[in-house]
This record gives sequence, structure tokens and C-alpha cells, in this order.
Amino acid sequence: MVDLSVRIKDLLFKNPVLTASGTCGFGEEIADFIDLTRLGGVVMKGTTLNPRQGNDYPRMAETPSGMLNAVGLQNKGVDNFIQNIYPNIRDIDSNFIVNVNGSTIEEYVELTERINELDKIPAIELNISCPNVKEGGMAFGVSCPSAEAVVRAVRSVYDKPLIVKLSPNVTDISEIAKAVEGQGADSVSLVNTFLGMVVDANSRMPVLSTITGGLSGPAIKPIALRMVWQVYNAVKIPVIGMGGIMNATDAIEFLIAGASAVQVGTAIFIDPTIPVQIVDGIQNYLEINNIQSVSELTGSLQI
Amino acid sequence: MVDLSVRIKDLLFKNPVLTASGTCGFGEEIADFIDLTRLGGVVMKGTTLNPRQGNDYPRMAETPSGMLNAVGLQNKGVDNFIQNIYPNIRDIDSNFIVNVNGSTIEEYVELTERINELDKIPAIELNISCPNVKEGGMAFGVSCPSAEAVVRAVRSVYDKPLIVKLSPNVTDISEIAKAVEGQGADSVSLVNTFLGMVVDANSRMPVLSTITGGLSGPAIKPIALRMVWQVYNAVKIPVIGMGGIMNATDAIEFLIAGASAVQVGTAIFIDPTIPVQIVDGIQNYLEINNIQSVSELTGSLQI
Amino acid sequence: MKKTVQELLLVENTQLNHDNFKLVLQASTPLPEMFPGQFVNVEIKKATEIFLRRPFSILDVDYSNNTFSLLVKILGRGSKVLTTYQAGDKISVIFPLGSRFTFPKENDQVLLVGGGSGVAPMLFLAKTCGLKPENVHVLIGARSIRDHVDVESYKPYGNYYFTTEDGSLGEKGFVTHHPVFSDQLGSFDKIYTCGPDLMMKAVAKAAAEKQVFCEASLENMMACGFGVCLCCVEKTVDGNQCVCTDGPVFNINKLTW
Amino acid sequence: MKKTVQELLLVENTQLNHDNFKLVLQASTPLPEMFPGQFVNVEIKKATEIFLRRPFSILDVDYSNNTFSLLVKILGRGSKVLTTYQAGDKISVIFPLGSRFTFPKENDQVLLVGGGSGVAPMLFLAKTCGLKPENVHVLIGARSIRDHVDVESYKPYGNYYFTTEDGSLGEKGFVTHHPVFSDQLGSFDKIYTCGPDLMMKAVAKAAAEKQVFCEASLENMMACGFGVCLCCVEKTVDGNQCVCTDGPVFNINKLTW
Ligand SMILES: Cc1cc2nc3c(=O)[nH]c(=O)nc-3n(C[C@H](O)[C@H](O)[C@H](O)COP(=O)(O)OP(=O)(O)OC[C@H]3O[C@@H](n4cnc5c(N)ncnc54)[C@H](O)[C@@H]3O)c2cc1C
Ligand SMILES: Cc1cc2nc3c(=O)[nH]c(=O)nc-3n(C[C@H](O)[C@H](O)[C@H](O)COP(=O)(O)OP(=O)(O)OC[C@H]3O[C@@H](n4cnc5c(N)ncnc54)[C@H](O)[C@@H]3O)c2cc1C
Ligand SMILES: Cc1cc2nc3c(=O)[nH]c(=O)nc-3n(C[C@H](O)[C@H](O)[C@H](O)COP(=O)(O)O)c2cc1C
Ligand SMILES: Cc1cc2nc3c(=O)[nH]c(=O)nc-3n(C[C@H](O)[C@H](O)[C@H](O)COP(=O)(O)O)c2cc1C
Ligand code: FES
Ligand code: FES
Repeated sequence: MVDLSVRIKDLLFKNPVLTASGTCGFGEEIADFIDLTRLGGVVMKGTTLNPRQGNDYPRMAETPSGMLNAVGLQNKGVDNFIQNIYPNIRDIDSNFIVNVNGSTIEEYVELTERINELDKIPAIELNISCPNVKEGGMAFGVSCPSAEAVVRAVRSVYDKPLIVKLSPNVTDISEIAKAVEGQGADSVSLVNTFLGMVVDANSRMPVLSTITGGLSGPAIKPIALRMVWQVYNAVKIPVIGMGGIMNATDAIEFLIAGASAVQVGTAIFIDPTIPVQIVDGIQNYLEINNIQSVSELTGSLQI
Repeated sequence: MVDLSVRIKDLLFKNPVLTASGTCGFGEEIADFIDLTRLGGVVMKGTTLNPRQGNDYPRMAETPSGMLNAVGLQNKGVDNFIQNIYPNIRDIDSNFIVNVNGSTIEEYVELTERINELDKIPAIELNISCPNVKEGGMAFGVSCPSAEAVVRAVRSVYDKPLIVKLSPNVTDISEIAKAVEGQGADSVSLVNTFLGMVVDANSRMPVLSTITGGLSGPAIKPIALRMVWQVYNAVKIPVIGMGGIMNATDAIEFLIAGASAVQVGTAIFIDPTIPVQIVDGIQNYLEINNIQSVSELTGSLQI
Repeated sequence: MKKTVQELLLVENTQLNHDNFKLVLQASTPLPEMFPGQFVNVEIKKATEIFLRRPFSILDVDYSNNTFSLLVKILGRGSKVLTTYQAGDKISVIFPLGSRFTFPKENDQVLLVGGGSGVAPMLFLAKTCGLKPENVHVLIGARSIRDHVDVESYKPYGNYYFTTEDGSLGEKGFVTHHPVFSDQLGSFDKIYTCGPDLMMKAVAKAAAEKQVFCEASLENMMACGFGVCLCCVEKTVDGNQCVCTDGPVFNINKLTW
Repeated sequence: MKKTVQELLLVENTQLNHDNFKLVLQASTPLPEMFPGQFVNVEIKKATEIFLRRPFSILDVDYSNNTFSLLVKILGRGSKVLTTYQAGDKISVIFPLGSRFTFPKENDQVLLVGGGSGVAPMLFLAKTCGLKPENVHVLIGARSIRDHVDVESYKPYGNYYFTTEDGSLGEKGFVTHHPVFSDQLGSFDKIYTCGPDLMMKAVAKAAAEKQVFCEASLENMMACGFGVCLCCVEKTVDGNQCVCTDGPVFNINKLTW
């Protein structure tokens, strides 16, 4: 039997396949389609301290091999999460990770403290890269000093594994990765969406209510893969890779380029069974290639 | 009759459709397929002072709705251009623009001076954004001081229209655009390719000999469009937009977002008649929508 | 009703008019119960540059054959390519999705108002709502007779009324100009509508004025169709709600139109 | 020979073995003259995520019907989808592309060595090179008999020899193990080859040793196919050259193998 498990700090994932934040709700929404316990983890919809209505419709536009979204962190706030969601997921045998968002450092810290009280949330993913909110979000993730400031503040109140989610909308993502590693991040996940825009030539208007939105899907895969490889070569903490993963081969490419685990996002919209298919596909690949443990793949790129 | 002509500084283009550097050779290579005089302009293959062999094969990988290339500025050098190419193109009624590349500022300047001697080359496009060369190239285009330095030096020896081609691999492309505008650039063209990577899961090797390459094609269109819009809002000089334009609708979207003219690149590989189809399509759009001049479209986005 | 992703077999593709096609899809296992208003999300693979699935309402179900049908109107790239599929092709479909119309009570008089791609759920509702045919009134609007979809096989389930913008079939004008609508609206117990936004809004406004129960089935653009992307939201009195899970059927009192 | 982009009509798609298909394409206007070694670049639209065209060698031309044929071997996604096209489909093709084999002189004895997807240009060359059949020797290698493409209709134009890796047809082993190659190589005036890299390199090496004229047709990956992208380059004694315009046919003396 091949070993699919991976570790981030002291947290064990039964396999390296997680679902990406904002693309699988709180997990329950896809439970009709797959057995959630087959996943390495579920990164839940971006959560904020207070409820948010998100941006106006239209929030979505299809693009060649991808899509733009401008959801804008619509969620019912942390209290609702604790009361109505957490009880349903706490006993599911997988890692349910909260994607933590704030407009200010104080909000990030306060939200983290709230989540810290929840026994069965084994880790948080600190989102400093949402391109669809006016305040906070990506603004924190595109410069080293601001990224460092959030991570330092959150690290000081949180002892469990802290994953920091990076924005690809930067000149040198490995600099940002090194900066957050320096502040004690246990892992970096990348990439969040690329800032993009779609225009309707007939109406001469932007398609999204917010003008710009975040690009995801296979279109961004080659850029995301390059960034994972650069970050892998720059930091010592494990890298979680994502961006356009549609199948096991894509996922394996990210592992080879340096990811310890991957997240599957937009692919879920096309077929919510893809994450589990990827788990099976990776296992199959390891068996065929006589590789004992998936961790041997990480960074195994021959150059 | 609608007016398709556009002006960059004092240079008149009969229409806003140019072919992009590195995707149409020197124009002659596509003359079987289209009448070159129907084009607003032809931006020729990147030229350097000395001949370059470019990178090793493989230099290309298909990606979802796009491709990576790592040609690395293969060209026979400026002497060959002057002796063997220039005589063939000098009398074709369109604007043949030289894409100028160097590893050092001195090389950029010397090459520009050589091109400056050629009467029938009405403008140059200064490429400070090639991601596929070890020295120079993109390195100049990802920081304001280095971009300013090249443009200042070249500007001091060149009086004709100077177009500066920007890299999208930056945190804030409008900053770079403002910087080169400040040094006297007459126009900016964007975007060059995005740094990307493709891995072969079977061999566990990068597909390209250079590991990373430049991503082009429809995959990048939403990001390129967003950048054109941002730059249009940041500078006063005309913007030439490109990135994944496959048809007239795409081109019109770029004009609406702020481009005064567009370049068609990778689409030529799929169908070399596309640039001319786009000219016709824009004319048709203007007629249907009762717009007198294509310049009215530029920046007409309703927000 | 568990949602599933299944590879279905296209067993029939019939052109109904210049831009409408009826597609019949067959599952290899028994179908779950499916109701008017619900929809399915269809993958369109035989085309470059179509990335997301496309949602289509359920037009009819034949449980004995494990088949259901869709009414596909060519709007853009995806619908166009889908109509070129041929019997024998496999198509990946996620179903059943979304909420259903509230069925009328016995002896209710109901008006069903459909237009454009919104005709399908109206026909399915007429057929399955359980009322006597004389109590079911189906009003269908189209631009012209050539855009009209023949509803012969649904005639046994209700009374049919037509409007066309050019008067080439039925009354000339919009659905709201038809006497069954303009004169008799207050006499209905329930009104159901699906179609272009403007049409639904006009129907909803009139229904609200007459204080008649009214449900509308929305067609907001969707990425996932099963409630995870939060892209399809509609503003409601309870805040933004997902059309794909909280809807597509909404009571008009919930909407902020 | 002006290159053009044309929408061609697929008039025939015949499966030859488990992974080889013959596609016959028809133009609406007279075809330009096309020669062995030349290729065409085919757009494959009926698939998501195939972006670039795919190059295929010309297998045969029928000028009287404005048709030419391709031999398509399923290698990956594009070739697979292409083989699902049906007679009546339209396909955009750029042609004719690339250089041609140097035709032999009268009375030359020639050996044509093909394998895999490289069989097509060898058959076309055998048929059109103008030699008496007895002077034409075609050696075809395959993995097994099931990978073998029937060449019955080309038999009149030459002598055929086969190798398979498992011995299920002809000699067991690689093409280089066949006596016509291993024993008689020096007796040929010209050798032509197209197929997998390893095969071509082995042929080229042996030809070079015997100092026999030898041309190989390369299959480097291409983006454009007509000389503008510079992606298909092969290292030659004159530096990097484009396989799509300087080739695909190269004299082996030019190559740095
Ligand atoms: C719940 C639901 C049920 C539906 N039922 C049916 C049905 O039974 N029959 C039917 O023919 N159609 C139905 N539709 C509409 C159908 O999904 C769209 O016509 C289809 O997605 C268009 O895809 P396309 O690729 O052809 O168009 P595209 O090429 O993607 O788009 C063409 C143009 O239409 C716009 N557009 C695309 N989709 C929508 C949309 N959903 N709402 C508004 N504008 C849109 C695009 O912005 C673009 O401008 C339904 C939609 C929903 C959400
Ligand atoms: C001048 C020329 C003539 C050709 N003639 C024929 C012909 O007559 N019949 C025929 O069946 N094929 C021919 N080929 C090869 C054919 O173009 C490829 O098989 C086809 O492009 C593969 O596309 P795909 O989408 O099926 O494979 P993909 O899914 O794109 O690729 C599958 C795998 O094959 C590799 N690959 C793809 N194309 C090539 C290539 N050209 N060289 C090496 N590796 C590649 C990919 O890297 C990948 O690993 C020719 C190629 C060239 C350049
Ligand atoms: C509709 C949508 C909503 C998203 N919401 C969030 C979010 O709340 N928090 C977050 O960190 N990332 C969010 N993302 C980004 C994804 O988690 C992921 O980083 C990105 O989509 C790239 O991966 P993919 O190409 O596999 O989708 C969202 C993406 C999409 C498409
Ligand atoms: C094969 C290839 C070669 C290129 N060579 C050059 C070049 O020499 N100089 C340059 O400025 N840009 C070069 N580019 C970039 C294009 O000019 C263009 O900026 C980019 O491809 C984006 O546009 P597109 O998506 O329409 O192709 C090249 C692009 C490709 C695909
Ligand atoms: S379409 Fe994704 S939530 Fe409704
Ligand atoms: S394939 Fe583009 S130059 Fe040869």
C-alpha cells in the first residue's frame, strides 16, 4: 500500500487533496456527491467576523478555460459558523479548515481567536489575497510589510497550524512567501485568483458589478505552477498548491513542482466528484510508478 | 464610411489592428494568407544587435486556452535585418515596427540607433518584458527604476514614436506605465507574456528546455484586459492592448477598456487571417452601432 | 432527492423551430423524482472554450424509461453546440437541482406565463400539477410565430393562449396584453412564471397589485448550480440568496423587484 | 505553392486498426500540387482545451476530386477527438506546408523506412516518386500486428517489408533488424525515413556509416506550422532551423544527431 498521507507542522492529512475555499461551501453542500471523509481536508468558505452580503449580481463571468468571480466574501459571519455549521462538521473525519478574512489586522486577530476556541478546527488558512473586497483582502498580500504585519499579529494568538494564502498578483511571490515564513507561518497556500476583467462589447459595460474579479480555473494553471515551484525553492515550510487543477495529472504536476498538498477549486463546479477522483488518481500513479509515499513526489522535478 | 484610423504621436495607422512581435515573423511569412497592407501595422520579430540562436527545443507547450513559449529571441541580428529584410518590407504600405531587445542598456541604445537610420521604420517597440532570456528582457520591465533607465537612454537617441512594451508579471503595472511615460515614452503596449511553467507528470521533467516560459493566448485575456484598463486610467499616452485577442469582439473589448490600438499574437498561429478578419469586424461593429470613428471606442467603458 | 453527476445517453434530439430543440436524456438507473421548476446542469464538451456547465429546466420526465427531456433554445455558444449533439452521444449532467413550484390546491385556477427559454418549466408544471385541464391556463409569449414552440402534446393538460410581438400568432403584443392576463388576472388563485426578466417582472408586478399568489423561476447565471460558488445570487428580502439552491423558484414577495 | 487556410469537407473517415484512421478531406476549389513530406495543420474544434492545430503529413492526393487524405494515429487528446469526426463535418486546415522529399533519379534503388505516425509520407512517396515498383523498397516497423496499417493499395508501387517488435508480422525486432536494412543498406541510392525519433536516428546513423544519401522527415512539436513562431526548431549544422518551413524533410547531413 502506498502512503498518501502528508503532514503540515504536526497536522496529519490522510491524503494531499483538499477542497479550496469558496468552492465547496462548508463541505456539506457537496456531501451528496462525495464522501467527505475521503478528502485530505476541506477549506471552508471565507469567513469574516461579521456577516457580509458580498457584492452585487452579476458576480461571475465565464472566460476561456476559466472564470471570473466577484463574490466578495459573502458569509453569515463567525457566530453563525460556530452555532450552525461547526456542530455539523466537527465530527466528520477530515480536516475542516477555516479560511480567515478581515478588513483590518484587528479583525483578523479577533476572528482567529474565536476560531481558536473550536477544538475540531485543526488549522486556519489566513486569506491575505482576496481580490474582491474593497478593504483588506489582497491589499495585505501584495507587499511584504503588510503581509508580515497580519501574520505576526495572528501568529501571536494562534498556536495551531497557520497556513497563509498568497496572492499571485505580485512581481515576486517568493519574497512574500519568505516574509510570512519569517513571521512564523507554518505553510503557504497558493495561488488565490488573478485580478481580471471582462467587458461586454455590446453594452460596453463590465460584466461584473465590481468591474474586476478573480480569475480561476485551468487558464491560470501554468502561472500557478510556476509560482509554486518558485516558492518551493524559496522557503522551508510546506507549500499547498492550487490554480486550475482539474484532474490527478494536474495535481501530480503541482506536487512535482514542490507542493506538499493541493487544493481543488473551480473544478468542483464542473464536477464535484473530481477531488475524490484525484485522490484515486494519485494513488494509482504512485502504484504504477512504484513510489512508496506521496511525499516523495514533492519537489521531485528533474531539472 | 467609418474612420478606422488611429494616431500614436504623429504616426498614423490606417486601422487599430497590428500583429504582435514574435507571432508574424517579419510580415512576409504571412503574406500568403493576407494582404499586409490591410493591417494597421506589423510589429516584427524581436531583434537584437547580434544574432541569437534562442533557447533549445522544446520551446513550446500547449496549455488550456493558451501556450507557453520559450523561443528566447532567436533572430539573425540587426545587420541581417537591415540587409535582407528591410529591403523587402520598406515599400509595403503599412507600419513595420521593430521590436527592440537588449541585454544591457548600451545594447538597447546601439540597436535603436541602427534602426533610427532606417527611413521606413516609423517607430520602435522597446521590449523590456521578454521572460525568456537570461539577461535583460523582463528584468528591466519589472521595476520602475530599471524601466526608467532603459527608456531614458533610448529616448535620448530616438525621436520617432517610441512604444514601450510592458510586462504583466508585476504587482502594479500602472506604476511601470507611469514611470516610462515620465521618461518620454509615446505609447505603452501591453501585455507581454506571463511567466508560466508546464511539467510532464510522467517524466517528472519540465516540458520546456528553459523550465519556465511565457504564457499567451485567450487564457490571459481577462488579466490583460484588466491591465489595459488600469494603465489607461493611469497615463495620458495611448495604450496598445494585447493578450489573447482571437476575434473582433475581443479586440473591441480592449478598445473599450482603453486601448487605442490592439495587437494580435498567438491567434495568428491558429489562423493567420484573423488580423484582417478583426479589421473587418471592427468596421462592421462601428457601422452597426453608428460610431463614426474607432477612436470613440477607446476608453468608452460605462461604469 | 440526492444530487448526482451522471453520464447520460442522448436518445433524441428534435429540432422544434429555428432555434429550439428538444433533447431527451436517458439514465442507466432509475431517476429520482423530479418536479417542475427544477433544473439540471449540462456539460458541453464538444466545443473549444466552453468551460462551465449550462443549466436547463426539466421539461418532462418519463420514469418508466429513465428519461427526461430539456427544451434548449439557442442563445449563445454553449446552447448552440449542445443542439448539435446526436442520439447516441453521452452527456454529463448534474441533477436534480433547485427548488420546485408550489403545487396548486385542488380546484385552484392557475395561470402559467412562459416566454423564451422559460417555456419548459411551464409545460412541465401544466402537465404534472394535478389540476383538471379546465383549471390550467397557460399563456405563452414569443417574438413571432417562428419563435413559437409547438405545444400540441401538452394541450390535454390545459388551455393555451399565445401572444406574439408581431401578431403572427395569437394576440399581438406582450403576455401582459393578453385578455386572460389583463382582464382576468384577479380570478386566478395562483400565477407561475418563467422567462425573460422583463416579462417576469411585469407579471410579478401585476400579480402583486391584484394580490395573487405568484411564483417566478429565475435564470440567473450560474457557475456550479448546487450552492457552493455563491455566484447566482438574487437580492431577496432575506438578503442575497442562491438561485440554484434557494431557488430557482421564488415567491415574488421574497424578491426585491 | 501558396499556403491557405481553408474549411474542408470531411468526406471519409475510415478506421484502419485500433488506433489509426484514414481521413479524406475535400476542398471546394482545385488543390495546389502537394508532395510527399509536406503536411497540413488541422484545427480540432470539437473538444474543450485543444487550442493549437495539429500537424499531419499528406498521405495521398486525388486532384480530380479535390481531395487529399491523412493517416491519423491516436496519440493524445487532439488526434483522438479528430478521429471521431464524421463525414459531412467541416474542418479548417492550413496547407500545403513544409518541404518535400528529394525525388530519386530514374533507376535509383530507394529504401523508405517508416514507423508509427511516420508511415503516411512513406506511402505517398512510394506512390509518387516515379520509380519502377521494383526499385522501391518500403520497410515498415510496428510494435505488433495490431498496430500495423494495411498497405494493400500501395503494394503496386513497391516491395513491402515489415518488422514488429513481437514478431507477429514480418521480422521480429526493429526496422534496423530487417535484412533489407541490415544486409542491403549499402545497395540503395537513397534512403528516406519518417517515424519515431529513435527509429529515424538509427536509420540516419546506419545511412551515414554507409554514406548513403538519406532524408528524414521530423515531427517536432509545432505551434504555427508556417514559420512565424520559431517553436519547432531543430539544431542543424546551420544553427536552429524551423522544421515547419526549412523542413520537415532534412538531409541527415544537416542534422546534428
Ligand atoms: C435555472 C435555469 C434554467 C434554465 N432553463 C432553460 C431552459 O429550459 N431552456 C433554455 O433554453 N435555457 C434555459 N436557461 C438558460 C440557459 O442556461 C442559457 O440560455 C444558456 O446557459 C446560455 O448558454 P450559451 O453558452 O448558449 O450562451 P453564452 O454564449 O454563454 O451567452 C450568450 C449571452 O447570454 C448571456 N447569458 C448566458 N446565460 C445566461 C443566463 N442564465 N441568464 C442571462 N443571461 C445569460 C451571456 O452573458 C451572453 O451575453 C436556464 C437557466 C437557468 C439558470
Ligand atoms: C510535420 C508533422 C507531420 C506529422 N504527420 C503525422 C501523420 O501523418 N500522422 C499522425 O498520426 N501524426 C502525425 N504527426 C504527429 C501528430 O501531429 C501528433 O500525433 C499530434 O499532434 C498529437 O496530438 P494529440 O493532441 O493527439 O496529442 P497531445 O495530447 O497533444 O500529446 C500527447 C503526447 O504526445 C506528445 N506530442 C504531441 N505532439 C507531438 C509531436 N509532434 N512530437 C512529439 N511528441 C508530441 C505530447 O507532448 C504529449 O506528451 C505529425 C507531426 C508533425 C510535426
Ligand atoms: C467562486 C469562488 C469563490 C472563492 N472564494 C474564496 C474565499 O472565500 N477565500 C479564498 O481564500 N479563496 C477563494 N477563492 C479562491 C480559490 O480558493 C482558489 O484559490 C482559486 O480559485 C484558484 O484555484 P482554482 O483554479 O482551482 O479554482 C474563490 C474562488 C472562486 C472561484
Ligand atoms: C512564440 C511567441 C514569440 C514571441 N516573441 C516576442 C518577441 O520577440 N518580442 C515581444 O515583444 N513579444 C513577443 N511575444 C509576445 C507577444 O508579442 C504578445 O505580447 C503575447 O503573446 C500576448 O499576446 P497574444 O496572447 O495575442 O499572443 C511572443 C509571443 C509568442 C507566443
Ligand atoms: S450557481 Fe453556484 S451557488 Fe448557485
Ligand atoms: S511551428 Fe511555428 S515556426 Fe515552425
